[in-house]
This record gives sequence, structure tokens and C-alpha cells, in this order.
Amino acid sequence: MEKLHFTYQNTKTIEKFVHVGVVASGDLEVLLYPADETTVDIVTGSDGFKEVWKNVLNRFFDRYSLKGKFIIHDFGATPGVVNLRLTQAMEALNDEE
Amino acid sequence: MKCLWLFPGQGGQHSGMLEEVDSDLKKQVESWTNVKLLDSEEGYQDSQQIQLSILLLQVDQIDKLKCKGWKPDLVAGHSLGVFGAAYAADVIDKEDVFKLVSLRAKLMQNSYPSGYGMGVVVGLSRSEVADIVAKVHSKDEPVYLSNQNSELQNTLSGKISAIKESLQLAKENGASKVQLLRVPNPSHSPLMQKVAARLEKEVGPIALHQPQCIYLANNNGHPVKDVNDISYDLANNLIHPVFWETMINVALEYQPQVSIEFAPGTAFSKLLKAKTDQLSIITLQNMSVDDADYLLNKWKGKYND
Amino acid sequence: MTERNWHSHRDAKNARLSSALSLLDGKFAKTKDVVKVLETLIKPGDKVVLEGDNQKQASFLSAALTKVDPEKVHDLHMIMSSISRPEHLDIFDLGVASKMDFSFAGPQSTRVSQMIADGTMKVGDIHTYLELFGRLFIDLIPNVVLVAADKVDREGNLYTGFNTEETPTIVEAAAFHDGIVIVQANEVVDKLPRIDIPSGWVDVVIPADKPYQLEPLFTRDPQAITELQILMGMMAIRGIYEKHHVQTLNHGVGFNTSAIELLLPTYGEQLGLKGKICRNWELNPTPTLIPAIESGWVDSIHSFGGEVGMEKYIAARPDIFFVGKDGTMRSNRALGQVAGQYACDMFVGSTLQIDQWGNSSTVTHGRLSGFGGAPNMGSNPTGRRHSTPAWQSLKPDDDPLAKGQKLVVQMVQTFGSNKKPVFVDHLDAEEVRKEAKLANVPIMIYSEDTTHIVTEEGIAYLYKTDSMEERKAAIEAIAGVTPVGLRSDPKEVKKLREKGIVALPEDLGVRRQNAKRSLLAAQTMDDIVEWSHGLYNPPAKFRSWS
Amino acid sequence: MKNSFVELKGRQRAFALVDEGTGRELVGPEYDMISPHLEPQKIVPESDDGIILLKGKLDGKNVVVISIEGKFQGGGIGEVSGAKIVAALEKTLEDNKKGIKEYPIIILDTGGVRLQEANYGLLSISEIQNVVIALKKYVPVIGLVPGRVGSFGGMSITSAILSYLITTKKARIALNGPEVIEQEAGVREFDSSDKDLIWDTLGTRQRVATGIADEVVNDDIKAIKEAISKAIDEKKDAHRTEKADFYLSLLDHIDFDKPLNTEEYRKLYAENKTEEHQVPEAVSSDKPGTKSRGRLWFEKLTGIENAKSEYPTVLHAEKDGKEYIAIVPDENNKFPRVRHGEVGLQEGFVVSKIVNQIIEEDKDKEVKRPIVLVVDVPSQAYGYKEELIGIHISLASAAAAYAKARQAGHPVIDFIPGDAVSGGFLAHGLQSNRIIALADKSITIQAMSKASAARITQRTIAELEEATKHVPAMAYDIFNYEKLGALYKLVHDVSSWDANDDAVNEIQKLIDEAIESTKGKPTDLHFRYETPIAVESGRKATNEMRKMVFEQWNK
Repeated sequence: MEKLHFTYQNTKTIEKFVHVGVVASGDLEVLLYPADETTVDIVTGSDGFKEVWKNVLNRFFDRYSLKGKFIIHDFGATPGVVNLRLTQAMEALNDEE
Repeated sequence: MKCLWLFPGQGGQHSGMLEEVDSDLKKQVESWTNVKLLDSEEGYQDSQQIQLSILLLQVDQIDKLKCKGWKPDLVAGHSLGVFGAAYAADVIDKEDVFKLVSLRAKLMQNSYPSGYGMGVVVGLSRSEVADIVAKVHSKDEPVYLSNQNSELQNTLSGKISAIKESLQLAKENGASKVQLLRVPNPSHSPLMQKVAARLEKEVGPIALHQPQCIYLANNNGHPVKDVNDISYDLANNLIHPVFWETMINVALEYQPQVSIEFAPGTAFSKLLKAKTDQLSIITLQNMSVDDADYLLNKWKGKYND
Repeated sequence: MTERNWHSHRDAKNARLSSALSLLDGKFAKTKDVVKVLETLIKPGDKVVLEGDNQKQASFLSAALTKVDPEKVHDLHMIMSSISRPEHLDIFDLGVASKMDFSFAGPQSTRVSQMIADGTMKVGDIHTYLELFGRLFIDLIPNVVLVAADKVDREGNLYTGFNTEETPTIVEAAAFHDGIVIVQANEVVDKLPRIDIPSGWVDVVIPADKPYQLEPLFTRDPQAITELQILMGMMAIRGIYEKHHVQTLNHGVGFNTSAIELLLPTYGEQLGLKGKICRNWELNPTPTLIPAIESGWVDSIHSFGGEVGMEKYIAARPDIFFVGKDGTMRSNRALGQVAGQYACDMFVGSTLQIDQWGNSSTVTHGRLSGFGGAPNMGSNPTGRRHSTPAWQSLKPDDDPLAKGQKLVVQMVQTFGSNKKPVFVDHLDAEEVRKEAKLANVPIMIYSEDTTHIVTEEGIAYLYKTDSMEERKAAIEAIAGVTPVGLRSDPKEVKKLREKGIVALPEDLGVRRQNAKRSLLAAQTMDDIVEWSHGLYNPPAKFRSWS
Repeated sequence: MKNSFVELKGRQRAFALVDEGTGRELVGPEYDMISPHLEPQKIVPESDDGIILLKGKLDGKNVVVISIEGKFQGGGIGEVSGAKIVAALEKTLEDNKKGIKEYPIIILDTGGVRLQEANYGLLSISEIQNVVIALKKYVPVIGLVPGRVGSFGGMSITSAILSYLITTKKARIALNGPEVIEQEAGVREFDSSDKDLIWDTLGTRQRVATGIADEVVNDDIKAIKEAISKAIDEKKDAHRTEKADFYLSLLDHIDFDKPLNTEEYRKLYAENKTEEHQVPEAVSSDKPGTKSRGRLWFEKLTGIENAKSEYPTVLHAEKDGKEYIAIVPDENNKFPRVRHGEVGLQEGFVVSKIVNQIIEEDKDKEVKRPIVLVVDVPSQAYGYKEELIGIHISLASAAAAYAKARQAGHPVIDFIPGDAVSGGFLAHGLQSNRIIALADKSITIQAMSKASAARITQRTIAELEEATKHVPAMAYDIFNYEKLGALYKLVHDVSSWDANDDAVNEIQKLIDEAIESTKGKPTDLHFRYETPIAVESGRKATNEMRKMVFEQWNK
């Protein structure tokens, strides 16, 4: 297990809390809270992937500059699954209650 | 029913592991080798104790299984495990194999008193690790890419300082785990040339027999059926990487239905489970030979149509 | 000057058959005499076709071939569409054979690599199926062919039924050029359900000790389909199938395509696409297509081969499948490959690696697998002149003489199951070519033929790119955080999206949150059985325990 | 087309059961109430700790849905997740007592105790069982086992206590998983690689045919909702823990030395005739029974020498107005899997007979007889036949009887001079309102043996032992157990094997004090949350979770 922390200078304010995913094998959950700063706190079960996480987050925020507090609990998801959950969280922001 | 027998090398030894071993056999081994087998934590600080005890455990299990009428179609041993494999394939006689391993252990123990060893890199492909090793290796700081345990798990052998440097580089290049192993030799690298040469001399006069099944060779991962290839492997596997991943891939291409991993350890069964769901797996670390016999009888009906 | 003997082949064949007379009763030899028969009829250096594709294996004959005396039979030149069984290679270890022409070696690819490296096996070429079949009639004309039949009658007529596959093609190459046709048969009967191969083409029949080996190779358990595969399937349906009005197609084997098949009756239905896409198929009868068939999506399916467990279902759906009067399907790999390459508007497949230019390959270090039919299906037949909307839709609009193009779609996740990138700068295949001293880099599908790549990030419409630079940028845009993808420039991505060269899910109106397993029409093998009204009978290894 | 329920994740499942738009989640993921015990063991936590709590309506009825996420840590119950369930059930009970009808529905997709929080899991599960029993007086408590994980371990004991159990054919129900039985009893007892055998034995078809579950429905959301709604409307109750005589009669006719297959058992089950069984008190004899700490202390506390009983593994006797009950080893027992003192099929049912009889006898009395459990149970019995017949029902019967006795006002006091492990402890010990234990190194108190726990959690024994250093609930000794705050008293000057007269007197005195301490106090299990150790550290996370659920109950 490894804990990672990242900060970003993002622009798009979000209005509400969203949650997607589950901490199942090869999966993760994303908690996204409105906040003034963009922080990403990750607890991951797979060690040694800091660089990959940075790349995934960079790419995601390049496309969707969401400002908020992210908490991620990851149980060995591939970069593809991580990106899926992040983009699902992004979509959920636009859902009607 | 096609059966693959797997023999691990050092690493899984633990005190008390010889409890179930036939006591006559143990006595015999002690008299052949002049080594009293302690089967204790202190004992397993010693390379000769480790190697002889693991071989004894495996030979005992082989004898018991064969006594119940089971034999392998394919054998694969990892490093020290080649001796159990060769014995299971009826290539080498019991007394010879213990004497040979006893000598091997002694030679290894004396070859590099300090400063040399092995490390492991997880998460990088073999060619990625090879690139790193090439950057670090020099005449004064020798390090070699050694065992290929699985696609993304390879070991390094050489001078500790060079290994450490390589491990650091590997970590920086995305390895998920790197670790110095508690092995006092740069095994499976050219640095073991002297030991291999001496072993080669010792193996020479031993009467070896044609194998009764396919033997997966450490030094190149090939399936071999000729005693000369096995003889080479027994004496020289220390100077070559163990191409375990290749050995297993080849073994699986022969389409075995059952695998038996001899004690000690469970690592190879786990690797197999991750690779295929088409194999019924027995791990002798977790069950008695009688239990294994029960399962083999149960599966025989399923696989012999 | 003596006149040339224009029937030396025929004479030689007759001489061989005469020398085997003592072993034969008419065309029939005894099971126990199989080794002797082979030793008598096969001569050193012969070109021998051993039937073995990726499903059906002449396993009785291949086992017998490992028992022949290498003094009598050696240096054979084997021609096999698939190297599948250990004994296919054991005959090289034994010296019975020395050269190989083949298409696919997936199940034996490590040993094939080793044997090529140490010289035990010389390789002619690694072909596509059609190349290999074609060359049986050009410059690889066999001396002997060893094939498998389900049933044979007393005359020697063969019934190959459901798994006819490539038997007729192989037999034809020998029968009409004085090669010897040796058949193993599961069963000798008085009357065949139908005749697939006439007795006149057959020289020797040997009843087998047990039925030929048959693998359910194309069955995918829906239980293992992931949300990413579902997302990619949704994107493909919207961004490719619907967009290009694809009606005729071939699916490569895999979970990506299984996911699409299972999304048609749900997601496809929601989009109102029934009757508009996916009507005519060249495809092995994969169980995952059953829900779509039952929901009325499919007009016809022609198959390369059979699939274990589908027999009864197919017999009950003759409107859809190619079924004989006797009620069993007739498959044909050669015609299927032709249809797949020429008659279909689209091929959808998967791969292990794609390079920065868009070439793809399943060959990796130490594993020389070959590609079977994928390079046939996955290439643009440039002589084609279809008027179908799909083919026409890829026609560039700035050239008065322009023609359409086949849709060749690669679907991959950016990282493989081992967490290694699928998108790489250079294919392992480039190294493998050097190691195995091959004439060609073993590329499965060439960049120039690849029109679309789908990943979990989006779709790259490669056919729309104007330059290699743009093609590379399009690939980078959907290559995730692989070394290739990391080069992607966000501004460039924006431009490519505007030009319609790259589409992300939101550009296609695909909601990622809907990518759930519950969207599959069947989630378990049991569900498929239920869809089939109990007609599908899954093989034991696919049993759902419940 | 069917709409699969099984394919849904825990949260979606909970929402799928309630009428569109009526669901309100309590203590949802935004509160990020993770388990504090996982990260110290390098295990990734989940924001809801694997439990989704929902209030909503089902066909207009108020329901409380508790959904266990089987994909997170195999649906294992730990401290936080357990507390969430208990708090919700307690509020449901409170509302129903007030006359507000609310129907609890529990979706079981669980391996039972979360082995990484072992002793917390056991405590929590016993607390869940306690509330379920209390609730059943007001409303049916419906269980749903949809499948993939199925229902195993301590939560299967809970499943037997629920009013009505609905399943799909994708589920399995058992106490011990086949892997654990193989580890504990050998592959010949249960071959964990034999999927046919596993599903034939533990699959729901067999389970419904033999009274372990009540109904198999299609894996379809609509069908499942209908089945639940109907079960509520019809107030269904299987009375599964009230069938001791039925099972004891069945056990009389099964030879445990011979194999028994699923088909034969179905036939035996169908043809079984219930006969009344009596469980007389233990009496003195001249032949000593199999030695154990439990037997030693039972004999000393009751004064019965060489205690002998018709059911040799269960001793009970009244002394000084207190009823003592012990489960003891019997080296020649006709059930091979209980010979070392394990709680097996017969033990649970016999205990439930004893306890229910006491309740019945004291029904009209003002002051209820105290019940003292002498606890020395090395585990539940690991065996194929045990699972085939449903050992969890036996354990549930004992647990339910103890809980009922306590709720009826009987002081239920544990005295632990020996081991207190796993299902054995849940059946015989964890429903008590006070626990007295000896501070003896020989005592093991845990959810699973090290070998099995290592196998199931895919860790080495060394890694497991490392984890016990960071998380007291993972430890195997009574000293770490004390840190959880559940003990009434840890006795430091008495050792397990030395039951001298002074020691016996001291224990007698402590038992009496413990009984006294229950007077005028609630009959629930809250004592465990309220000891100074519990408040300070042992159940801190429990109490926090309880507070949050209570705060959010009525929004």
C-alpha cells in the first residue's frame, strides 16, 4: 500500500459531492468534493506507480480542469479503469439529482 | 493424465519441515554426506543444511508418490530444484544426487565469502532490466541479469554495490518493487564459473541415465530428453539464468492436466494459477502425499477418457 | 530424345499405394496399422499437410506420425494452418520433419520460437490462411495430406459436418494433383447424413482410436466481460457501426467483440439500430451472438468452423446459419476467409501491441504465434468495388476516381492485463524478425489498412488523417498514459476532435456511467443457455456453477 | 429481458430494492468513515467500509435496507461496518417499538468476519444477531443472499436467525468455506478445487431443499422485489433456530463415519420425524472425561466430579441458583469433528434446548435465573457433513437462545478460562452481557486459525503475525483482546489450569458481582461500548459510527 498526494491548479468549480466506483480487486473509488484548491489524495494497493498516477491525473486534468478535493481508494486498477472512474465522476457532476 | 512436477529451490525452507520425512532416508543422507541435518532456524543459516534438507524433503516426497504409482511426464526444477527434477526423471541415483548437492552447497558457500549476492526487480520486463544492467555493469562492478522468474520478475546477480545501484535505477524506471535477496552468492551468473567447472568434473564420472520424461532445462528453457543436456544443466545451471518463465510456458505447451509442486513453498502453484485455469494443481506444502494421492486418483477418471 | 513422362506423379502415387496393398482392404486400413501405413505412404522430403486448425485436429494421425521410424520417414516439409498440439513439434525433435509452413502457432508459440532459434525447424513462411490455402495449389502442392472426418461410409465418402472447416480445401489440393489423401475417421457407418467429400478424392481411410480433438476456441464467458470492454463496445456501436451503417462484418475472437454482440439487443436496441446494422456476418458461431440472433438482429451467418456446444442451436436456426439438409451446419474456412476479406465491409479485432504508426502485432518476445486469418480479414482488399454505404463512407471526397475502403477496426485497452502498455514505439515483432531471421516483420495488421482504433479513451478515425504526422497524433490522443500517449498535445487533441479525427465518449453521446455489466444482454453462460431456449449446450469448462 | 440484481454493486443493489426516488442513504461515502484498522495493515479502505445503509419505501412500506458490498474485502464485517449495521437495526427497533412500522432488509454478500479485524468482526456480528432477535418480535427481518460471494462465516449464523431468507441460484451458503475446511480437516474432508461438489452442496438449490434458505428467485430486480415485499406482507418466518428437536432427531439417524452425499441427505431430511429430546443435567461419575480447561472449571464451579452427560460434549447443571453450561471435548465422540471441544451440530442444538427450557421455566418469575457460560471452545467443527446439514443453524440456535434469555432478563455471564474462537464463540459466549476472562497466555481468542486466516487472506503467517502487532483485534491472545473494551473483568491472579479452591472462590465471587452489575441495567449488549477502555479506544470508531447513524436517522 502506498499513499500519494498531488496538487493541481485547476479552473472549473464544482457544485456538489460525487462518488463513483468500489474498492474491488482491479477497481477503485473516487470521492470528489467541492473545494477551493485541487488536491488528490490516493491510497493505492499497488506500490511503485507514482509516475503512472501522475501521468493519468495530468492527462485527465488536461482535458477536464475540475477544481475540487479528490480522494481515491485504489485496489490495483489499471490506468484505463482509473481514467474510467475519473471521467465517470466528471459526468456525475452534470447529473440532475 | 499428463502430470507436471515442479521443484522449487532455496527460499521456502523452515524449521520442522523435515518432520514427515522418512527417518531412515534422513539417516542415510546424513551418513552419505557426513552432515547432520538440524532442521532448525539456526541450521537454515547454513547453505549446505538448506540445500540438503530441501533435496531430502523433495526426494522423500518423490519416493512416496512413486511408491503409490505416480510418475511425472514433465519435470521442472528451479536452481537447486533441478536435482529433485533429475532424480524424479530417474536420471540420477539417490546417493549420487545427495553427494553432488552436498558438494555444490559447499563450493557455493566458499566461493564468495562476502560482498556478492542477488536482487530482484518486479514490474519491469526482462529487456527493460537488461538495459539497466548494461548501464551499471563493469569489470569492477559486475552485475548480471539472472533468473527470469516470471514475465515481470527478474533477478540480478553480482557485486552487492552494483546490484544496489541497478535496483535503484530500476525503481526510478518504474519497477513496482525491488529488493536485495538474502542470498550470499551471485548465483546464475558467469561469476559462478569456478564452481560450475568443479561440479562439471564431479558430474562426469557419475552414472547418469536417460530421463524417463521430459526435463525442462534451467539454462535455456528448452524441453530436453537427452541425458547429456541434463548433465550439463546439473553442473552448469549456476552460470546461466534460470529461464523459469520459459520453462513453464514450454511445459504448458505440452498440455499437462495436473501439476504438483513439491515442498517447500507455494510460489510456483500461485504463478501457475495466474497463468492458466486449465490445470489441476497440487501444492505439497499444503497437503500430505496421501491427500495428493487421493486427489490424483480422483482426477484420473476425469482426465483419462 | 525420349519423350517426357507426363504422369510421373501419378505413377509414383500408384507405386506407393501398391506397396501398401497388404495393409489395405479397399480404401480401409486397420487402426492398429496406422504407423505402418504412414511409413509406407510417406517418403522422406514429402510435402505433407497435417490437418490442424485452431479448433479441429487430426489428432490420431498426428500422434501416429510421432511413432514412425525416422530412418524411413524424415525431413518432411509440413504444411499446417495451425500448430496446436505438442506432437506437431515433437516430429521435428524426432527428425521426422524439418521444415514448416504455417499460419498460426498460438498454443505452441514458445517451442516454435525455440525450434526456429536452434535450427530444429526451418520455416518456409508464416502465412495468412488464404496465402497458405492458395499456395497448396501453386508451389506448396502436397504429396500427402492427413485429414480428419467425423464419419465415413463403406465407399469412403466423408462426412465432416459441422467441422468441415478446411478439409475440402486440403483434400482438393492433393486429390487433383496426385497427392495421397489419408483420412482418420471417428466412425465408419453404412449411410452418411450427407456427403461432404466424395470417396473418389480419398485414398486411405483409417478408423481413429478416439474422436479427433476439438476445442471450443471461440466461446467467451460473459462473466468475464469488464466495464471497460462494455464502454469500448458502446463507443464502437455509436462511433463506427452506426456512423458507417455497417451491415456486413466479421468479428475477431475476444471479449471486446463479445461485449458488442451482447450490447446489440440492449444498447443497440435503445439506439434504434436493429435492422440498420450488423445483419450479415462471417463468423464462427459464437454463443455470445445468440441474444442478438434471438432478438431479430441477424439475417445470416456463414462460419469458418464450428463451435462446440452450438450444434443443436444452429440446427434449429437454418434461416440464419448454413445448414445441410441433414440439419448440421457446414463450415468452410477457405470460403469463409474469402468472404471475410472480400465480402464484408468491416473487420473488428484486437491485438497485443500497436506501434506509434498504427501497425499491430500479437507476436511478442519468445512467442512466435502467427496470425491465422486476421491479416486477411484485417486488410483492405484494394480490388473491391462495393456500393455499400459502409464502404463508400470511407471514400475521400476530393478525388473523382476515389474508391471506398474496408473498415478495419482495432479495439484495445491502452494497458494490457500485465499493466504493460499496448501502445509502444516499436513492436516486439521487429526484434523477433531479427532473432528468427524472418523475411518480414511479423506484423498482423498494417497501419495503412487500419481505419479505426478504439480504446477506453476514445476512437481514432485513422482513415481521415491526411499525413503520417496526423495519424500519429490521432493515435497518441487515445493511447492513454502509454509512452506513445504521453506525447499527445492537449491543443492538438482539441483540433483533432473538431475535425472528427478523434472522438471521446462525450463526442459520441456515450455516457460512461452507463457502461455497466447489467447492460449486457447475458451476464453468464446460463443466461445464454436461457436465450437459446436450452439449445446451446456449453462445454464443461464453461459450466456456470449454480 | 431480465434485469440482473446480482450484477449490481452494493449501493446500486440497495437503491434497486426501494421505490424509485424514495431512497435516502445514511452515512454515505461523503463521510469517508473508513475502518481505522486496515491502513495499518497496508490494506486499502473504502469510504463506506462496505456497508450501504438506505431508508426508503418498498411498495409503499417503510424499509431499511442494509447492503453488504461483497466486492470490498469479500463483504467481511469489521468494526465500523458492523457498528453501522447494528446502529441501523437498533434505530429500526426503536421506531417499531414506538409504533412506526419499518421493515429491515439485509442483503448478505459476505464472507463473514473480516479477518483483518477478526475480533471486532465477531463482536459486531454477535451484536447484529442480538438486535435481529429483538426486532423479530415486531417485524419480519428479511435476508437476501443474491450471490457471487454468497453468505459465509458468522453472517451465515446471522442468516439462520433472520425471519426469511431469499436467494438466487448464483449464491452459496455455508459456515466454513471449502478452503478453510480443506485447510483444517484435509482435502479428503472437502476438496476445495471440486466446484461441482461445492455447488451441489452449498448451492441454493440444495439449501432450499434442506431448510437452510426459504426461496430461490430469478436473478431479476423485479422478481426479487416482489419476493421481499410478499415475505413482508405475509410476515413470513422460517423459525429456523427453533428446530433443535428436528435436527437432533435427524442427527440420531446419521452415521458420521460413513460418507453422505447431497441426494441421500435430501432424502433423510425429507423423511425425518421430529422426536422430543431431553437434556438432563450432568452428574458425577467415576470416569474422568476428556481433559480440558472448560471441563476443569465446570466441575469445580458446580462441584460435580467427573461430570457426565447424556450428550458428552455439553455439560450443564444448576448450582446455587445459577445455571452453568460448558461445551467440552470428548475424544471418542460419535461426531469426529468435535472431539477436541469444537462446537458442532449437536452442541448448538443441545445448548439451545437447555437455554430455552430455562427461559420457559422462569417465564413467569420476577427474578430470572443467571446463566453462566464456561467458555473453552477452540472453534466450530470443520467438516463436510457439518456444512451439508447446516452447522450454522446449530450455532445460531444456541446464540439465539442465549440472546433471548438475556433479553428476557436472565443475566448471561461468560467465564473464559480457555479458548474462545470463531463460530464456537459466537454460539457459546458472545451473547453474554458480561465477560470475565483469565489473563492466561494459553488462551486463544480469535476468528480463525493462523494457517486458515493466512490462506484466506493470501498472506503468509509471518505477515499475519506482523499485522497482529499493529491491530489488537488481529491478535490471538487475551491481553490484546482486553484492549477492545468488551471485558467486564480480566482476572490476573488465576491461571487456566489451576482451579484451586481460592481461585474457584474468587471466580465465584466475580461471577456474582457480574450478575449483580446487570441488575436494573438494559438487557442489550451496550455494556461493551461503554467500558472505559471501549470509550477511550477499543470501540471509539463504533461509538462514532453509532452517533452518526443516530443523527442522520430522521433528517
